[in-house]
Amino acid sequence: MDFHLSEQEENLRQTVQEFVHDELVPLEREFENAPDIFEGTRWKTRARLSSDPDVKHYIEIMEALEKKADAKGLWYLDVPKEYGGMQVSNVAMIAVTEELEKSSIPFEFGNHVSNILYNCKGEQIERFLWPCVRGEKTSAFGLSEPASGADPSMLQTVAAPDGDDFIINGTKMFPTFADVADFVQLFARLPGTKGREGVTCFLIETGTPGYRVVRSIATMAGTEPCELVFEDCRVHRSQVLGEVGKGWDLNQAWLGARRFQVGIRAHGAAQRMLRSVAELLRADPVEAQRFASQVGRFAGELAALRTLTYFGSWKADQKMDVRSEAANVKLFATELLHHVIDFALEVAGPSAMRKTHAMARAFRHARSNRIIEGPSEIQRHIIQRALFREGITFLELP
Amino acid sequence: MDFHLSEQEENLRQTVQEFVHDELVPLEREFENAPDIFEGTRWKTRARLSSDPDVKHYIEIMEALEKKADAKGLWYLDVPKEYGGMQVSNVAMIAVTEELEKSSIPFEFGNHVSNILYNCKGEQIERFLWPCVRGEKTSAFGLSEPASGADPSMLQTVAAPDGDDFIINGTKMFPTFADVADFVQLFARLPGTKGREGVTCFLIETGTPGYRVVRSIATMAGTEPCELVFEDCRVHRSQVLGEVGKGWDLNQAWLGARRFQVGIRAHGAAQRMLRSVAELLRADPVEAQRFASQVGRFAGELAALRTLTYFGSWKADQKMDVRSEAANVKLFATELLHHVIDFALEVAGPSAMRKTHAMARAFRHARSNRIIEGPSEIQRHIIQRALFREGITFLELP
Amino acid sequence: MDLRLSEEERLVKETAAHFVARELISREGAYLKQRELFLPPGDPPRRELDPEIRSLLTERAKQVGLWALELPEFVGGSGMGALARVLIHREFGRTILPFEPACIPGLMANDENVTALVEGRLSLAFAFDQVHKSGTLKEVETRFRPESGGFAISATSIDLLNPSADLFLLPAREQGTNRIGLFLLDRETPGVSVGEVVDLTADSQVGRLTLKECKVKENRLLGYQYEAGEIIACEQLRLAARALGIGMRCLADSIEHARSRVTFGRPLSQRQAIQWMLADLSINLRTCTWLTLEAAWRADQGMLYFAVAALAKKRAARMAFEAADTAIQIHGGYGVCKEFPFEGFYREARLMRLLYGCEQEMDRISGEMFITEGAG
Amino acid sequence: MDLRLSEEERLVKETAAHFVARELISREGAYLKQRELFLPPGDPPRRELDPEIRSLLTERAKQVGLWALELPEFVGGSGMGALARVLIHREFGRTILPFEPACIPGLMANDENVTALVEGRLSLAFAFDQVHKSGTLKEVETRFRPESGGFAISATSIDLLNPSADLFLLPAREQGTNRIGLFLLDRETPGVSVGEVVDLTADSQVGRLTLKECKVKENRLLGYQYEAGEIIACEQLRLAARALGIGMRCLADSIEHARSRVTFGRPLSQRQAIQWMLADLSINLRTCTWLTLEAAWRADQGMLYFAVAALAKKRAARMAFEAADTAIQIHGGYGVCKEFPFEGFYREARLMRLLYGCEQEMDRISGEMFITEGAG
Repeated sequence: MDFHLSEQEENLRQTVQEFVHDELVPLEREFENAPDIFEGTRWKTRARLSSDPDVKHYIEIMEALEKKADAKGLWYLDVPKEYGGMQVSNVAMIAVTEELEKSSIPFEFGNHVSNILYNCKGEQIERFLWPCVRGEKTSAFGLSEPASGADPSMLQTVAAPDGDDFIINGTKMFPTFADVADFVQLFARLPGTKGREGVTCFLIETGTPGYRVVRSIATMAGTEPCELVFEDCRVHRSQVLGEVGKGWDLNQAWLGARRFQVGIRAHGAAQRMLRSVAELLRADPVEAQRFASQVGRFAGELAALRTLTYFGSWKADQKMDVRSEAANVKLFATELLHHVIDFALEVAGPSAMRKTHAMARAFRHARSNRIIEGPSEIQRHIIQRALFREGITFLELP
Repeated sequence: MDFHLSEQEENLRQTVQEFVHDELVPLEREFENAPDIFEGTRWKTRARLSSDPDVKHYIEIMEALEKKADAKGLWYLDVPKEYGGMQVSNVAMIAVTEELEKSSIPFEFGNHVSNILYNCKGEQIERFLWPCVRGEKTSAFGLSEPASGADPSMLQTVAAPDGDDFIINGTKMFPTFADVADFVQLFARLPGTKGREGVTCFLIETGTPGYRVVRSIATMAGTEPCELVFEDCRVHRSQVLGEVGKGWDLNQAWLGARRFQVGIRAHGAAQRMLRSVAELLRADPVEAQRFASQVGRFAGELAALRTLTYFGSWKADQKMDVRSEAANVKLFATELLHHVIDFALEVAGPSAMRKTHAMARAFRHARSNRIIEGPSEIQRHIIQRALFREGITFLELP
Repeated sequence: MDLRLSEEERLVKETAAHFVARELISREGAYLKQRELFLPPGDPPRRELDPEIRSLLTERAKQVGLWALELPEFVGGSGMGALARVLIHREFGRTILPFEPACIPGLMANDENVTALVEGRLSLAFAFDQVHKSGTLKEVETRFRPESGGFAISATSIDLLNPSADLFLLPAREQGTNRIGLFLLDRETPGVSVGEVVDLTADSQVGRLTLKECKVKENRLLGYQYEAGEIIACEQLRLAARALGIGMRCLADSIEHARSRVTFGRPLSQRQAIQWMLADLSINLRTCTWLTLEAAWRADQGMLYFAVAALAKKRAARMAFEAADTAIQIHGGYGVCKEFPFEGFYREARLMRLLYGCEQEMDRISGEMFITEGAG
Repeated sequence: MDLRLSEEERLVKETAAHFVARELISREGAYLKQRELFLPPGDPPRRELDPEIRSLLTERAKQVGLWALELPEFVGGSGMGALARVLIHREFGRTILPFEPACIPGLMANDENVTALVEGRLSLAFAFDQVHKSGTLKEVETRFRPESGGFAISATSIDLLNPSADLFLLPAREQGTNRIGLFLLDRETPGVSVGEVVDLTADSQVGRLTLKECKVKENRLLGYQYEAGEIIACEQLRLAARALGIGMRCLADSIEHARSRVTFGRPLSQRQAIQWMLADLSINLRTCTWLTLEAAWRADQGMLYFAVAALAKKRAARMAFEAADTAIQIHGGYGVCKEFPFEGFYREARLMRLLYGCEQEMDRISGEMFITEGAG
């Protein structure tokens, strides 16, 4: 048993650590009042919409950071080698994100490509995948509907075959960034099918006749997910991603891969919250005494989350079944972050409820994490299902 | 709206308060190392079995207390007037128990009669009810079975009609005190019936041919519940309590009435634990600071439990439906007591794990409260069922 | 013991319930509706009630006696006791529409501004910032000292909710004696400044109030320690009552949604995970309801009630937060959408938990008392 | 990173698993069986393993190398590293049978009593009572001072687990310097007395150890601060590993019971309330497993590991308690019966939570560190 990162992974981690120290930390003060739109890697598409000169300023900073990261070889980390990427391990990507999250600057290395797009074949590669790898295009993920989320049997959008085409009708709720994306990964079912059966994934460009982004929807998290409508939207069968009728597996694969990253991000956000709390408490020894045991408890829980995340990622690297591990991480991470933020606000008091305060922001953003990409209830369901199927074999050390 | 006790209730409460102050509190030191068998009102039947001279000594003390209580008019409080009792309200009984629980002496006013025995008719009254009222006989409650608890459909003991008799076959698990009781209130079903239908309650004397108490069972709580076996046990139809086939309602009534008392007892036990903690902390100001907020939190939760219990009892006095209120109280009380004890042990440390330490005793005794007479899951089930049936009408003030 | 509402109490409650359903909840749809199809990037702006609708509602509330509840009728108030006010605020808590009866403490009945306040020409803010930590007056640092014909008050920086108010009620500590005084202050008084007004995460604002040797007349000293404590307890009861309303709304809507939403072939209402959440919430609602009512009843009886009011606020605000959290979870993706009321309740309840006493500090104070006195 | 067990690690684990299944779990039925049909009133007496069975098991454990794990092989030990020991103790935690490999710290390898200890002719107790509060040495009050040819040790009253032991290992503080020394003490040393031996709520005993100017030779000072700290960390890892075993057993049996027990027409395994309990427990088990293994691995690597070992113990003991609590709840009335193992695990785990660091105090220490250093 060996918990060390490999030499290659460790080198990468150190490079990122230096990048964070040299490039990000010095910007933290400046970002304290930055507009709330620089999360993730798709910020640019949305930031461009703004006419705010302030936003322009931050766009420039972020673009300069991108160039520096690229120059240090920190771009295309998780892109497969065949597409010119570094194809680093899941564990390495966790280590990278862990380092990045030590700074409050909402900067990520690109270009992340929706992992299921690597299933592109033939002309799809040039049309959809490469532009994403190069960062020229972005995509939205069209799964959930007004009456369906994690349950495939409720999925109602229909793709009716018509010669070489499919004709798509239905409504999608909550795909984020759909209003600014270049295409959508759309899940629809063949007529007359039930459950997972018949669910098929299509790649459909924005502007395709019959496909409309109807509106974006205000949420507490400031993420503005969208409502999409498909009315007799005709797409060619060459736009099917993977195989006809095998779309649900793609959805599962997409979720699985993200959950470890969700875990380590929540870890980072919670760690920063806890450091802010520590900073407040250092200024007030009496309060420090009163809150110390809670700080310590959360620090311990974060250590637990960290080890859980690394372990799951390592298992993913070994191509083991990680559905339950991913669910463990998603659930533990998002619930823990929720509690840490709640605690931070208790320590900081009402003044931290100012809209632009980092804690208030974290408070608004964290809530939806316990719902999107599979709510906590679905995660617990996945975990219990594995328990009753396999018993405690998950504790048999590999 | 008026939260005051009535004058009569208040007088009773004060009498009990004085009794506790004058008679019980002075005995507390002496009871610190008393044997673990003086809980409830049925202690005598079991204590008599002991050859320990120490036990004899405590029996004498307890019997002297009974006489004093009787002399002050504190006996037969909840016995109906027609049986010579005072028939005080549910609220008054809560106030009485609340006062009693302020002392750690495990003394209760008698004689409590299993409330469903007031359904006795004809010669049953002289044979079963009166001796219980007078404290000459005690009864056990025979409901649960090796494979059944709260679910009537799993009840397998059968009472087959045979002329004027019934022939009973089956096994009962966990009736407490059955080994020393004079008769058992036994629940069995008519052949071929399902669910609640056909469940009938019988009164069966110890020693009836075919009825055997097989053994008593060691538990963590030191309560020694019993296993009963019925093999072709023949009982006359005059031993049916209430109506044939209506036994399940009696069971529900029995449970319902007890739950408010369970609530106020847990309140008292938790309050005493918290007072012990306070006593430890008064001797150590640094520790007092560290644990103060938890003490305060629990004190607040106890206040909440208290008001919940009084409210439910008041509703019971108004003959309103209190199934959900009773479930609220049982659940909230037993879970809270569990947490308070856990906290007390954390403060007191390993030395309080000595077997005879009051906290260790409470620790062992409290665990089964979350299971017996309807586990927490059943309570939550009752509560949610009422919610989905009646919505939030429970918050419409009466 | 008689826990039935009296005829009068029932009338008050029903009037409020009727007003809230007919005038407020009916307007929620329009208030919550998103105005533009596509949103600008970033966090959505603070929501505000249309001023015209606000005036209209104010008029109607006055007509049915749901205004200036604390003040006696001779100055245009409704002369309600604490229990009646709890019943009213509980109803107003059930809507996300930001409208509630003006709170003008009874001790202002004789103030020169009372009519203007009742009529809505002036507005009042409680500048009780330093009280929010513990729900007591011990952290008050604002200073006053007697001067000829009045007092001079100074404070460096007070977080002020409702920063657009014209009058400020605030506790201050006398230099030397450390005695608490409760003062009424004009925004126009020289030395008063309100700056840095920004949005809160709840749909309200905060500003910084600074007082530099502000001189007030003698009659602006409205009370001492006890009166300031009463303001705190009244606010705690008001918040507790609002929290009960939030809890009721969230529970009712969640039950409704769970009945109708089907996943994996069964309605949510048949899933124990959902049932349990709601069962636990309902227990919490029950205990908070009775604690709050009991505290208010004690106030009306002239009994000690500060500690129970504090406990009621602490538990009820937490309950409301959990109720909103549960409602969001049960509503899934829609739960965090601004067209639904739950995320708004969630933000409001989070703030409420931090006002007039934070949980741990309130617990600590009552714990210290318990430890010292050995009783609950 | 390679989280697979090495061949050697796997062998150790399988040997222990095999021994526990074949020698211990197979004897549980007889051990738990109630001997009399009707019980005397009062709390059931403490259970003990039959001494003959204990000797038999000791012999067999020695044969397969599961004895004196910490000691080098040349004195009859197994020379295991921390990770291997965790793998072993985890297996022993899975049974309620009170039997586990003797713990003889490596630093006793050169002591004159080591052979007698390994052979079981003498037994050893850790008199670390004052350490249980925080899991650190700061509360140690036992005093020592150098004397000609050795030291004199005094302590007023130390709670001593395993009070029948012949040798005591204990930390003490030097008068004047306050430096910690780690001492080995004979029960027969003049001034040593063990009194008030009583049962604990777990199936073990406690006594009071008093030391009155006990004189020991120089070679009985086995180490200083670091060595005493290592004893604590090793014990924490041992407890954490046992806790993992308890958790695994409780989870496995609960899954099994939930599959077969039918109520209201469906097996418990189909009820979300049950599923959720077990899902939450399994998450907890996973995190505790990896924290414990990582701490042990760090120890073997010569890296800092005290803080992780402390955290692993804190979380794992709590997890084991919750696992036993869950198993009891799922088994219903049988859960608290002494013929089932769960109530025994519940009592043992409750005690474990209080040994070598209570939760809140451990949290406080790590919290203070976090606050001071601003890092995790």
